[in-house]
Amino acid sequence: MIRIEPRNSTSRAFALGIPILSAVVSLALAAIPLMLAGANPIVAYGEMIKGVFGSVFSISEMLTRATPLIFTGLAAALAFRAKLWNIGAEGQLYLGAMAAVAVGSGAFDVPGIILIPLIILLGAAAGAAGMAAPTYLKIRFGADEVVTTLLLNFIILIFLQMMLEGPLQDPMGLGWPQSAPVLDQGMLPPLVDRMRIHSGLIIALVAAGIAQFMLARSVWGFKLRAVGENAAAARHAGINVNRSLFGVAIISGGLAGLAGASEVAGLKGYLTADLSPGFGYTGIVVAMLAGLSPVGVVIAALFIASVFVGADSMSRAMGVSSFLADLVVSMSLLCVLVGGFVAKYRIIRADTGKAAR
Amino acid sequence: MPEQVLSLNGLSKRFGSVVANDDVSLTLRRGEVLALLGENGAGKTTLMNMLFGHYLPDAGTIDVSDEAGRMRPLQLGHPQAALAAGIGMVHQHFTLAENISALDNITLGSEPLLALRRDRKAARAKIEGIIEKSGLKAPLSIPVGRLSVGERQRVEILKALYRDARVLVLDEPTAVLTPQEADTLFENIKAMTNEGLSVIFISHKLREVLAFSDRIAVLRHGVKVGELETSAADEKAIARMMVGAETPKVSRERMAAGAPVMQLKGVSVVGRSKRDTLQCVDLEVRAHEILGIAGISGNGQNALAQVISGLAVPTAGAIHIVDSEISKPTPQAMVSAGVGRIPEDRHREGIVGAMTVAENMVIERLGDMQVQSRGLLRRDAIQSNAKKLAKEYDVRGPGVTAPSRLLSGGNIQKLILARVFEHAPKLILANQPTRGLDMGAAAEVGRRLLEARERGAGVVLISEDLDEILGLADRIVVIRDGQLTETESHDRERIGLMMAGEAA
Amino acid sequence: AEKIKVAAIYTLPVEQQWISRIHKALNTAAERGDIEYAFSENVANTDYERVMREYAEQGMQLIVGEVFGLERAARKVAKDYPETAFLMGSSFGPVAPNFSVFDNWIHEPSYLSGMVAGAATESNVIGMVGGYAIPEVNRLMHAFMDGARETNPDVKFIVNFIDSWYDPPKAKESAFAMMDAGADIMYAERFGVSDAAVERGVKAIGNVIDTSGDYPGTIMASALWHMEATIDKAIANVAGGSFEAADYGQYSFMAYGGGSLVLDESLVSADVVSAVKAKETEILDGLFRVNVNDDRPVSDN
Amino acid sequence: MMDILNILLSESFWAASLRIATPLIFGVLGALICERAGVLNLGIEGIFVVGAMCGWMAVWLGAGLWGGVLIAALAGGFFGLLHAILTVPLGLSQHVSGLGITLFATSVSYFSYRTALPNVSSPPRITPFQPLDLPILSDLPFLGSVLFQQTALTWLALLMVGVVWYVMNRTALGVAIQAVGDNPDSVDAQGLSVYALRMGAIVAGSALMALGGAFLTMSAFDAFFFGMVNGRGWVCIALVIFASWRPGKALFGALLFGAFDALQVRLQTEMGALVPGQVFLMAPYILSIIALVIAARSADYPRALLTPWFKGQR
Ligand SMILES: Nc1ncnc2c1ncn2[C@@H]1O[C@H](COP(=O)(O)OP(=O)(O)OP(=O)(O)O)[C@@H](O)[C@H]1O
Ligand SMILES: Nc1ncnc2c1ncn2[C@@H]1O[C@H](COP(=O)(O)OP(=O)(O)OP(=O)(O)O)[C@@H](O)[C@H]1O
Ligand SMILES: [Mg+2]
Ligand SMILES: [Mg+2]
Repeated sequence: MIRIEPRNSTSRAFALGIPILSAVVSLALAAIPLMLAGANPIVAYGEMIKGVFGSVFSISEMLTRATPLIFTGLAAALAFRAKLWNIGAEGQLYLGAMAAVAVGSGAFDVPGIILIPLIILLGAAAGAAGMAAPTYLKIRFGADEVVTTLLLNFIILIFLQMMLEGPLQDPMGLGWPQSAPVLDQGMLPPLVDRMRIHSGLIIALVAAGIAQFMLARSVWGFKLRAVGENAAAARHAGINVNRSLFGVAIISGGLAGLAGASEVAGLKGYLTADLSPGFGYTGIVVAMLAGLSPVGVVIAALFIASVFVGADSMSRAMGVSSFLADLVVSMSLLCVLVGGFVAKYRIIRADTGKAAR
Repeated sequence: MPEQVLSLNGLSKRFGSVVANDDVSLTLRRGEVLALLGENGAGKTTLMNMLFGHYLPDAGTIDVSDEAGRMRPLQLGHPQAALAAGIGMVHQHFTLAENISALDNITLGSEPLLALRRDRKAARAKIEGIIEKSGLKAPLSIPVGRLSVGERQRVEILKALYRDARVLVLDEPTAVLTPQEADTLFENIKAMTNEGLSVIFISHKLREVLAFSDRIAVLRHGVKVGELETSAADEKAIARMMVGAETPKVSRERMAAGAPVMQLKGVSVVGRSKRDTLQCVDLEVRAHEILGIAGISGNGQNALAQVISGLAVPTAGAIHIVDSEISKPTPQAMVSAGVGRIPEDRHREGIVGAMTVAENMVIERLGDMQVQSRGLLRRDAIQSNAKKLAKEYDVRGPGVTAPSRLLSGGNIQKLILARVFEHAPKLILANQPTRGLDMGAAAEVGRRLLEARERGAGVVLISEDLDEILGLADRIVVIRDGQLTETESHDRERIGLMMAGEAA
Repeated sequence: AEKIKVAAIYTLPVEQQWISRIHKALNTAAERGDIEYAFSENVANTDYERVMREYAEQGMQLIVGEVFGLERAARKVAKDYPETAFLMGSSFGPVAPNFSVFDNWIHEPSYLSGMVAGAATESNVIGMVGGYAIPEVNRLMHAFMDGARETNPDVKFIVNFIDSWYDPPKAKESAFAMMDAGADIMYAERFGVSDAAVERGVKAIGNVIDTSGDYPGTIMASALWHMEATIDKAIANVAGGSFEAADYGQYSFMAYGGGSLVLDESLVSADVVSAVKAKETEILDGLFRVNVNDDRPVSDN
Repeated sequence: MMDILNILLSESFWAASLRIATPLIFGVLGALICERAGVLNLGIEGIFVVGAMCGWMAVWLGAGLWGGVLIAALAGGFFGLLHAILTVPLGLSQHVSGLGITLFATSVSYFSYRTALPNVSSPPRITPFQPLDLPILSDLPFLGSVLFQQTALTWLALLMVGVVWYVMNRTALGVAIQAVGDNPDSVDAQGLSVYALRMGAIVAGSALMALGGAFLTMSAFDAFFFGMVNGRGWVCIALVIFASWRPGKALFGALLFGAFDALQVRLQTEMGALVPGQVFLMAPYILSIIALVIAARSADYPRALLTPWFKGQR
């Protein structure tokens, strides 16, 4: 008979060792598909590390990929803290991106000092609106937000296609369903010359810092935590639960919108329907890995981005199918998940027969 | 001397650093009713959970008699083994699935899971037989979620009897029952003991312990501190055994009522069920008085409590607190108007378990300058306030920065008392304030309520424990079907009948 | 000669019709021993630029791909690696010194296949199921429609886009709906359409790839794209050190063997075959130019 | 308006609705079983992919159609077991585990497909399930073409609705599954294993989900494509709430969605020139949300959904 008990105390070495052990185990597991595909795992691991940390370029690439994940991770983490299950960050990301190109690609030809804040604000506002609607339906009609936000992802993606073939289409784009580019002065400044890493990362980090601080130290965060942990008690204590939910919905949607705005105005320059390879969904994973802590989101996003970029680059160096990258990411995700469990609980074999006599 | 049916031998169990049971031994005889007493957290439930196989003891063994009366060791840690050995347990908290019928709850686990058909007829016949013998009536076909607490309690017992229990464990079975319901329950159980059923029951109500048990065992801090025949016991002796000291008797002095602090005029609430409905109710509470609301659960107490707490908006009528009308009742508005509220379900509505004791102490007053400035929490002030209150109200536990869910029930209640009484409310709503509390903790609540009354507050005390109302209230109002009837009488029998709707 | 190191970067899996043609041409070259071929498929747009740079850093001599989603960024990468030759599917022009472009310019055979369809329809309704309304698709659809109108001025078209590259069941349902609305010839831009045609016993026209083997008796004609001409030309240029920025689009024209029409003569009447052949000659001789129209096609009402 | 009426009255529209609904029926039933037992299974989208890939691959390798169905179910059950281990005894976040399973199952399928078939330019095809052309029944006026020209897998889906209903409402196992999703303690106190019930339900539910995927490659189409599941799994997660966790309503919800989708293509065909095509593509999702808003009040969640349960802890 197996029983699970919380660990009473965890030593520092143990707490540090577990994540490392999880990473090692996930790498060991990755050897299986590698060998199936006929590659030498040891060489592959070397290539993987080189792919993330081998050069300034690779580090910059990793950070570039982590940037939207920090935003969507925060979006999920904050909403989930209030038990508002926002599965719609993917759609909200696109709403933010649409708003960013709608204002940024020539509608207002103003200096960057005005245009950049405008893009960021409207991007966030559009994302916020995308989460406000399902939250309203939840509060007013009791419509489950998991479903509405999930379905909205599809609706928004189709809507995006419609916009890109209609009002948002670039007249100079030779008919491609893509938006006009964001004006040069509207682009978020790059952080390193000739690299893709851009100041969206700074915004993301600042957002994480603010979220961490507000959650722990502000009345707003207090209410949010109370609503999430026990809405009935929060309501009884005089906290306006609906207002709290609505507030966090706006912020969560806004962060997801920022992810889209930052991808468009920081990286791509214009909008296509394949802007995000599922950043919204990965954000949920990031948030949960982080234990819904904003600072944890940064770490988890860096982790996921490193594994992906590393495995992706390794698949090329080793000449195995590039689907390997997602496979390695998913395996490390599951390993880290189990690792987190091992850190908190221990599994004991309780031999009941012996206890009986 | 009747034969033994059960013996617990040297059972120990620890949870982390908490020693919940330390070398506890206990025997039970055929046809006997054993009362297991102890303060909150003394380890009563833990002991029974080991008996039933929910918990695996760290040390010790259990022997149960088989059909033939021979004692055999029980396989530990397996509810199936306990059930098979004829042990039935009614848990402190209901273990019923609310989305299936009572019949399904009762038969759950007794039928082969992979069978393609169920013999519901036979099951129903067997249950009806048990109902007839035991008098424990409950509707069998509708989902349990729609049953009243009393009915659920009876379904719990039926579950155990259906499995042919020879030893029945009842963990605080009457905590949620009215006196009449409790009496009926015990009479039914008594009748069954005559046919050989043995019973261990846990209760904080000494009245029923003295009236219905044959023998008493007392736990303190996980250790068995005493065992005595009920015939040789009295309240004082038991209390001393449980607490290790005398408990002060709560005494109440006569006092002239003052000006009204709350008036409900023609208040109606339309709810989904009876418990959420009020029909054009008038009620006045004055300073220096405790108003007791007696009634069988589910007769509108919930609606009344919700109105006073600001959680329900009446469909008609007016609410006055002191002199001003509350036009838009919200919890916030009520707190600001000087209403202190002790909710019925302290775990569900009273505290946010994951947040710290200190945070829970300020949760109703997030707007205060002592709590926040410019939207940021003043953490030092919050903490020192909590430390002060914890000391003053004797909130014991792992400290004010620990999550409040780690506190015991009694201490959670003290936390809520501290939060409420600290701000000298003019009106106090106390909804089932001592439910599930041990004598010491319950006495403390009573003392605080009387203190507030003395200070000049008005108190609305909603309780299903008639003894509590009789002990504390200046005036008594009976609630039935969402309507209130005031009574001059302080007579148990008479009020009980009014609650049942059989006398005016 | 030394093998040339070629890498391809695709945004979709290599089974996608369009990409499969490039993949096939590169595989052929690799089998011939001309090149060493590596590829990454299903590369998200966000990652595309990184992959380009990685291959360039690895010392690939020729990088092939499609940059419809990242025209600007791709040109920036090319500028950073002037020693590497880039041959990219693109709607825009080449950039000196090393960024060349191509596209699937098979509007000519599409026109011819349209002639077959126009002549074959009895209900005068032709159904067209597309993935996304992008210029590459629209262009071929318009050429097809022009061809059909030439042989049958009364023909009407119904057009649906399913907004997905890969959902054959959905494409199939779309095709069924069109047949319910009277279409008796299907233009099979997506997988799934021909399957619907087979089930209902109507005829279909193929596009880009030749699927007549999979649907015998159903595919009347297909407009095929052959990337070999383009790829081989680029490889030769790289090998000869003469690769420069150019528009390789013309190598998809019929004149270069980049596009062709296949007919199932058992399904097409002889006079139609000869009309098509005549038109084909006209095109090859430069006497007839198929119109290019990149707008989203819409149903006739 | 006439057009819509004509469409609604046509046999082929209803046949299409049922066809489109079939994978959803499997998926919703699978999700229903998992959630009835108290566990959300967001692995559904990936399990669809696995079912589609394995079923097809098995047939391609010569297993026979029903062999393929069995293998798809086993593969789905395997990933279900993984989810079950992570979420039941280990009690890990059902959201993350589910999304992790989706990512894992999808990438395993894609990676192994590509590793097995490195050099295909056109995906290999199998001979899929054919419509059950039953002699007399198929010639019945309306029902004939709607019902009796479907493939065996559609029939299996309809049969499963009945089976799941029967098991849930008429057997001890079903009652226990409902109970464990409402209050695990109720099951534990009666001597049943919460772990076994929940894990069993997840494995069985996942096996059903995989059949939804298998339908795509073995009946709706005859080859496997990357990305062909295209969000169908997620739609099931939505539909199960719409269905209030009841098999009958699940069938209704899936059919409703299928009908919206079938109507959508037809309307796009008829009126595509007037409105952007995307308006129609959006319709099924928008109508689902509207339906949900209307049905929301009556939805009663399995109370223990998302809450892990540990033996011997409170
Ligand atoms: N599963 C558990 N995990 C951790 N601590 C536990 C657990 N169960 C009980 N305890 C602790 O063991 C001690 C004894 O608890 P127990 O529930 O047995 O008390 P009790 O006598 O039944 O109290 P009450 O009268 O309040 O029901 C308490 O300190 C309690 O907090
Ligand atoms: N195994 C059985 N044998 C005989 N009668 C049964 C059995 N199971 C249920 N019944 C009876 O059938 C009727 C309907 O059953 P049940 O309540 O399970 O379904 P329902 O709630 O009406 O359906 P659903 O849950 O699908 O909405 C009830 O009267 C119930 O007592
Ligand atoms: Mg207890
Ligand atoms: Mg039912």
